[in-house]
Amino acid sequence: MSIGLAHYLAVAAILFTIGVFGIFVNRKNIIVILMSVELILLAVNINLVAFSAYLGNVTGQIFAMLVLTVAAAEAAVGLAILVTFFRNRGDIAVDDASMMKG
Amino acid sequence: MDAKLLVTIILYGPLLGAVMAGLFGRRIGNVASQTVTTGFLMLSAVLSWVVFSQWTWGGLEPFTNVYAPFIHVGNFISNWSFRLDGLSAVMLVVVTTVSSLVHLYSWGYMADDPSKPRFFAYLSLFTFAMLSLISAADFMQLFFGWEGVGLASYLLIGFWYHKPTANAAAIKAFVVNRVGDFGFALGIMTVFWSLGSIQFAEIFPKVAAHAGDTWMFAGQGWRLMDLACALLFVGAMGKSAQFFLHTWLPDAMEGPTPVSALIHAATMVTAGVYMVCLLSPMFEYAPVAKDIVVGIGAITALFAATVGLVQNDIKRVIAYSTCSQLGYMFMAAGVGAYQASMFHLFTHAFFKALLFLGAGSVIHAMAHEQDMRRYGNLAKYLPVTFAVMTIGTIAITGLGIPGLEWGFAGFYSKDSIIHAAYAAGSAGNPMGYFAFVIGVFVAGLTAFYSWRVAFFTFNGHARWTSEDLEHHWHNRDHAHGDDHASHAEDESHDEPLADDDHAHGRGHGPVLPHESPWTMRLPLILLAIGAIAAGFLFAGKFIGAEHLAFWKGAIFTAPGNHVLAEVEAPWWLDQSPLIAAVIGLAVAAYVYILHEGLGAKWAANKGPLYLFFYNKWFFDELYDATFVRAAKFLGDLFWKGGDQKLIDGLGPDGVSAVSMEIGKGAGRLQSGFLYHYAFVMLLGVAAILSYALWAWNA
Amino acid sequence: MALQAIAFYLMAAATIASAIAVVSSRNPVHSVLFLIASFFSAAGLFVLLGAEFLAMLLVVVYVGAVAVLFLFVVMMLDVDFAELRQGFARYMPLGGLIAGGLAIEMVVVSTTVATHGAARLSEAPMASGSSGPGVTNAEAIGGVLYTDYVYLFQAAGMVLLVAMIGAIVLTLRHKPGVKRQVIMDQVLRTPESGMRMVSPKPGEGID
Amino acid sequence: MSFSADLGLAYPELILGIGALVLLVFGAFAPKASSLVGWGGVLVLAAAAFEAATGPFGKAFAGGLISDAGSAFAQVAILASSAVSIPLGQRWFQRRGVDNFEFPVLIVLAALGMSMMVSAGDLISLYVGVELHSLALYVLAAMHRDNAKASEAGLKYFVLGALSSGLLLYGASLVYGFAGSTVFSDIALAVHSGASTGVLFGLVFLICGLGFKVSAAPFHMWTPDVYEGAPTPVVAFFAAAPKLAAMVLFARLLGQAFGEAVGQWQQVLVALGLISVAVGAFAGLAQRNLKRLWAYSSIANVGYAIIGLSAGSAEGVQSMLIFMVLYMVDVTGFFACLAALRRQGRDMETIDDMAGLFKEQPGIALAMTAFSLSALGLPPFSGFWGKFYVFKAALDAGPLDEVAAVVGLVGSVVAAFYYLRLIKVMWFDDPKAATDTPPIEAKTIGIGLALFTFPVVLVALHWLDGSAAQAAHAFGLG
Amino acid sequence: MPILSLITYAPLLGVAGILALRLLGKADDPKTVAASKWIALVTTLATFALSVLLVVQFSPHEAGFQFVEDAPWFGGLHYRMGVDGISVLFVLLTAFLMPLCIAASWKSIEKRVLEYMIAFLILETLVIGVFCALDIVLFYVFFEFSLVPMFLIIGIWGGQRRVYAAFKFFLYTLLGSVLMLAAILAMIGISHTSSIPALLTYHFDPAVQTWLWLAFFASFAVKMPMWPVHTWLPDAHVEAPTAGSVILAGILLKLGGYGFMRFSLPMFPAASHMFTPLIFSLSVIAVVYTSLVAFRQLDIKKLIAYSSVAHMGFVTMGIFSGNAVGEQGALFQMLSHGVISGALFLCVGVVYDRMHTREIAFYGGLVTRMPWYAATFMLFTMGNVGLPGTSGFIGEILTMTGTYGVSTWTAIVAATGVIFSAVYALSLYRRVVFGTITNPKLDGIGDLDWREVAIFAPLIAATLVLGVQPGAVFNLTQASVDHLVSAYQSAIGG
Repeated sequence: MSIGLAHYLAVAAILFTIGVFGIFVNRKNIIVILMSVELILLAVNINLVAFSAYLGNVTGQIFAMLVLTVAAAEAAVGLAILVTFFRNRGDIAVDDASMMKG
Repeated sequence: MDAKLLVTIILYGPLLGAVMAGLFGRRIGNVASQTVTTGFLMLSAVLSWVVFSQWTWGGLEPFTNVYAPFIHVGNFISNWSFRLDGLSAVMLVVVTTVSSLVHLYSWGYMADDPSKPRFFAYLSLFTFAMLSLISAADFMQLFFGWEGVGLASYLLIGFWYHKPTANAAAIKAFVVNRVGDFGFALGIMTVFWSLGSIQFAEIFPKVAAHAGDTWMFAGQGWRLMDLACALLFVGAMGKSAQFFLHTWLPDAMEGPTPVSALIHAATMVTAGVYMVCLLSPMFEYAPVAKDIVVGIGAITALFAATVGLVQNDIKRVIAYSTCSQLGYMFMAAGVGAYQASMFHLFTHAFFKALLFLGAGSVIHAMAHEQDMRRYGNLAKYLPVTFAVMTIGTIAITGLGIPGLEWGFAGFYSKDSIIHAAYAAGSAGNPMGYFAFVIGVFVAGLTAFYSWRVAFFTFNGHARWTSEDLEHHWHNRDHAHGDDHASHAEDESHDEPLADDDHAHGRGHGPVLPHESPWTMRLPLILLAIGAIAAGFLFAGKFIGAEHLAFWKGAIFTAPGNHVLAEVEAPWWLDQSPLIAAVIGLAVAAYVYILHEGLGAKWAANKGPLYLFFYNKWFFDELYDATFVRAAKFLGDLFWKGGDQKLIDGLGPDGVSAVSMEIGKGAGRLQSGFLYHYAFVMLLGVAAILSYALWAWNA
Repeated sequence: MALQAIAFYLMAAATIASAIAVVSSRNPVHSVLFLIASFFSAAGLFVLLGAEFLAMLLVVVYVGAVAVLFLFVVMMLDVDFAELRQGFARYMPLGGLIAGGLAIEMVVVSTTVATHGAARLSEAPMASGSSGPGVTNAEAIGGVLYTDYVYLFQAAGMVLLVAMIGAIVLTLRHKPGVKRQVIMDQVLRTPESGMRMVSPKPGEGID
Repeated sequence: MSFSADLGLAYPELILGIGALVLLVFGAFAPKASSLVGWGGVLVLAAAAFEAATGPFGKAFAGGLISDAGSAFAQVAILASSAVSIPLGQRWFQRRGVDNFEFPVLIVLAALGMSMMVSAGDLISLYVGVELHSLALYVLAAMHRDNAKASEAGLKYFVLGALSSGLLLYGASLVYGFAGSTVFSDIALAVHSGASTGVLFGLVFLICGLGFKVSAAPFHMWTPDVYEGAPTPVVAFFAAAPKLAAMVLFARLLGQAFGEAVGQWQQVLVALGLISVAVGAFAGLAQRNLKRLWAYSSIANVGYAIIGLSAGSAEGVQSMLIFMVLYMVDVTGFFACLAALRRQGRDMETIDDMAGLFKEQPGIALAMTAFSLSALGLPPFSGFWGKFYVFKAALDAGPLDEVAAVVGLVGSVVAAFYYLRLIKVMWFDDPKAATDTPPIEAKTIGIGLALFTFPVVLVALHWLDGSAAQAAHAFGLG
Repeated sequence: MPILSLITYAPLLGVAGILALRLLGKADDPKTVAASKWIALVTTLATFALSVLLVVQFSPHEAGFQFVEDAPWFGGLHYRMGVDGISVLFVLLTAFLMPLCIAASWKSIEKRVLEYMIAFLILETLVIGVFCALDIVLFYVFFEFSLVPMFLIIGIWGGQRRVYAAFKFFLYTLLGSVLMLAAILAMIGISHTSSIPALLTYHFDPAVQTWLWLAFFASFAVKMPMWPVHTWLPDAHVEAPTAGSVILAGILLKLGGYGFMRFSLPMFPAASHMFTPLIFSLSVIAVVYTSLVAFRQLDIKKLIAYSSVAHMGFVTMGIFSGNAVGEQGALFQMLSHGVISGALFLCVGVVYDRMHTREIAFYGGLVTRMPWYAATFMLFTMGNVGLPGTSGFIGEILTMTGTYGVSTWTAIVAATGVIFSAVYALSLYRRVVFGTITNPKLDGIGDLDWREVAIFAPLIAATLVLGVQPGAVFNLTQASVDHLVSAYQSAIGG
């Protein structure tokens, strides 16, 4: 069986789900949540690159490149917020992030 | 003077008097208010007699004088107007005469009452309403007068507003009358929608053509005229205190006695009779309705007479007597003898007003004691009263000489009713015979209770001097200065107490009863004359040979109706009412003069029949147990169960509580935890994706 | 072809396995390391798809910068990792179920569509550029990046600028006790602002 | 099209970008002059708005940027809203000892992002615009960095926002792959020749991602927490303009790229709208905190806007635009009032804090009453007219939307309860203590915007109706 | 001269005046307070004068709308005002009752007087606007916004459970009117016009009519209020200040009846015809049910409130009878109820101001201390009972008669209301006024003062004059009602 687009898409879908799953099952550690976000973006990038390859147009790769850029920026901002949060609370457990509810 | 102007003065004079006394009574003082109202009434009375004599002897033709429009909506047209015809001419004199005499009488009777202007204003207001009732040319003005007299009656019954019993009686009178008006109003609507008008002049010519129509009412087909007349008769039942709707009339005796004489004997209660006679063009085409009228009238006559037999309150006896006599009138109207009905109405006005005012005179003399058991031997102290009351009693019992055709007023009218009933019976209407039998029997009962009143009051021992009574007087004086309400509750409801100062004059212990002042005696004497003479003076006009010329078409008699005509009557027919009356007189004399105390012994036995009669056939209890309690129960049920529990509970309160719960539930979902939120988002995505797969791929 | 398939399966498996390890690992440091592994294998997949430039970018940007940033923060924050090593959410089974369902849906849809839906997509990968054969991947990207996509390229710069400002605003602290040189203050200093006339009352001193 | 012509269409964005850089440099070298930076920011925004309003229409950068009546309309509204929030927020931070020139710069950058969103013509610029403004907002939410609530809000906003970006991106990648292009007009062609399941699948992800940005249920969960935690003026900002930007983006995406698939997305939108209305109405009932309350209120209101959009017609888009603009005024004004209120040095944030406000601050209380009644949808306040347009469009759109309109209206009755409760507390109850003197700029903004909700709106609608209609026709829905 | 706009917005001048006062002086300065009262009184009197002028200029033989003002607004809407024989009556009634309300509040309102006066003046503007509006959206704007001042009046100056009552009032009516809004929007969508005159001649598809009718019904039934959506009314009445009750009963309830006549009947004749049995059933249930409930009340105001519900039953009945008698009766009943129930609430206010309780059991025997009050109260009680000679009678008999022509059953059951009204009204009067004073607190109670006499005098006059000369009203309304009826009858093929 030859490797086709479907294979890449399947990988991306699984990766995406793992990322999402990582966000909502992880109740203890925000850093892991941030990493899950990175996994999601990675999944998207696989999608984009695969499509780009199979469509034979480069737009997908440009898109993926921008996604990479933005993901980096996102990571920076996310970590900065995390640091602020840590400074205020002294902890980064997700369970703690519930001053506001209801 | 032009008759149109006269009737206008007659109609609006009393209103003017009422307004002046009512609005400015406090400003202008008692005497001025009394003078104004009485003056206007006297004027009206005099003018009424002028009009009446013009009508009777002067060849005055019927007319309708329109003053102003009242309601003009489509075909529903009513005007403020004065309709003069035979019926209203008769009623004019009855109403204004009795009313003016009652006004005059009240000068004495109410001499010590603190709110005289109000009283006289009410009386005049009543007179105005009554006049507009009898002069109505359409159903709306009729209804206006109809309810107007009801209002005046309500106000006057409740005149002594501090007496809870009076207030209750006033409301009862109003409400029971409203029950009648309920039918009356429906009757008017039926007439309006079937005949297209509410003007008598337009309706009557159409009746014959529509007599056989079927009319859908309450989901069923009815004969139009029977339906309309029966509904209208319900109104008459209410106003004239006929069986089922009679309960208010005895209670209405809570009002001052002049009121009882004017409203609850002579005028207002006869409005029902008047209405039936007025609508004779319709009733003549409504055989079933007529039978109902006869039946109700006969039952009322019997019922009221039986109850009247055993009552102790003098006014109540006379009230039941009124009820009974009204039954006679309806019997007459029901068999088709409207003329006889009107004639009885006419004579009854005199002798019944006389009896009431006489009773008032006694009550006045006895410091507002109304219980006949506390009377006795008053003939000695109240000679004038005694004389006129005796005349009145003779008149009501219908004593006279059949062969000679001479007698007191009641003799003519009652005999003519019994005649007519028999005639109707012989013409093939079984209700006629029924009415005849009842009529004769009740004549006997009437004689008994009427003479009972006379003997109980004026003959026998003076029962107001005994020891226990002294105690009674003492208590009364003692309590007088205190709070009226508590006082009123101490007393039994047979013993109303006026807010006057009579008792003060008595000091401790009884003072001898005294005859009333001239303002009270004069009306009594005038009415006594009427009670004697009204019969033989007008019998010919009302029911005799001249009746067609007299009524001038105001009363319609169907072609097949010959009840007034002389029929082949057996010899005992003329004698029977008289014999019954004499038997009644004899029994009364035996029980209350020859064997004084026998009546009390019978009463003490409390036999079932006695209790049944004494408790007025338990009607009040029955109504209380059904309507009053049902209304209270339903009211509470609808309020607390319906409105508060069901509607509010399921509606606004329930919904808001549920919404709040949902809101709190939504708040709990909002747990504050990141992973939770992400999970909800994922759920959303999964749901929409699944939906998309399912819906868009299919 | 077989070689390509083997390479694909290897790298795909590595990517997914390390991704699972990222979210399930108890120690954040391990997570970061698995993340790097994941990126590396994904970069391999990119190479397989003929996107060499992006693969390099991924390694450089992610492994070189982002992952290190993560590591740095993990180390910097003084977190008691032992305490963090506690279970997943209560509704993990349900969550897993739904996530699994979602994954299956996504996989099924994208693969079926990719295989049967759009015919041209089921063929072998085309040349990676729009400018025809013989153009390398990097050339193809370079050809459009500064022409058609210059707007987006600049905008991406703005995104980075925001990230920079954000990071500074949120984390930069002026410790009150530390003297800092403020050039602007020095430049704008005037005799008036640098000198203050006081007339102390006896016994009170200055400030 | 030549590069310079392309640039000409991008002037508003250029002004914003360059302006932000200049302000940043100026701020960095003159940290004491942060107020000046603020006014500079206002100036930049105003200039960009002017340029947007007067600039030429067309497409640029291979479809990446579209300048048309729709984008102009939205840009003016967004830039104006951003301009208002600079004075409001900067002084607020200054009073709390956070004196920073970055605030206006971030606002300007966020405005740039939003400006890109509303003029986005392909999926990439859509994504970049969304990310640009989102990142700025994350930072702004956490900017009151010594405040634990604020940083928590920022964190939640960020994590969930990143997740939603992931969804958005995943959808974008699918659409790109199955439609073969990222440009809206090309996608529309692909959809026209038969919308494949894959494309629609991608669309669902896109809708979910954008649903988060407009805080439509069930992607709303972040909203109450972030509103509560974030600094009030920041909330005033991001409850208004970004919502409009996302809604316009929504409209453009659905209209210009997926106009043919209206039958499909209509169902999803109606569902989202109704769930939002229900969640916003019911969950708000139990709230005591006003910021949370208005978060739920905004969820419900976004629901209405989505119902309007779901009509799938130019009238629907027009109604959505009018509704969003009027709602922006409401929400900005309300939070401006809230930002103005302190009692004994403590922020007044709960309903109970508002007790007797009418006696203490009649002007602000009246303004808040106007905003509440407006949000309630009571005529003649602006919110009513928004709903008027929305439901009119929905009722013309077919049975599904008719049901949505009726349910939405009933939902507004439920929501009425909490607005009324606020009014009740302000008007009926007695104050507990005196309020502090409200800062002039917040008070001015609050009362000024209140005057807009009534009576100015009655005149403004004249203009709004026409320009929104023009704008709506640019989005390609018939 | 745009006289309708002038009348509508004239009260706002008073608002401006009071606001100016507020800016110049302190809110609780007695002088400011007194001045604000005078401003309000003068403004309302001036409005009344204007409305009398309007009626004088009104030409009663035209069936169409008069004094029409029309200016384009936005989005195809128009600012369009105008009156016909039906609405001019309500304008007059509103302007008539308002000065009385202001006068009635003269002493009883002690706190926040300025706001109170402003609320009333705004309310007047809105209510008059409702009756004058000829654009359906404009109508809705006025209609809906009138909730707010009333909400504040109940909520701020009300009694113990004022908050509950205010919320119930607001939400209940809001729920009804949002459904109406949906219908209005749908109508505009279908007919592409928002002009009421145009909509009156537009023929909606019968199937559509059903839905539109139901939506309008939801709003007007609540407003009327009809059973079973009436429960907000007793609560609102009990808690509202006296003048608030007067306005509520006197005018705001009429909005429902007005709406039925203006919209439901002429615009959706087929649906109206179809739903007539429903309306009739609800009406007679209202008459019987609420009368019985009224009979058991312990609170004077609640009793009168329930009686209002019963009387409104007659109105709905009359309106949907679809014949001239019924329509005229319904109109008259609304007018008369506006006067009489308003007066009754004022009567309650008189004793409430003195004793601060509305419990029936607290009172009794007032006639001994307050004869004039007793007389006044009696008159209005009788009007409430529907005694001929008072205005209450005309409406009742005409509505019943009109209904009889369509459904005898309905007329029969409704006619029992005549009995029930006597029961509850007279028993109330008896318990409050008759008897002797048993409560020592009542010993010092004083009779009506000149101000109260001045308030009651016009109401008494209106009750009696309308009672004997209802033609004054019918003249105004006849042309419009005939037009309405003939259009309706031809539409339903009757």
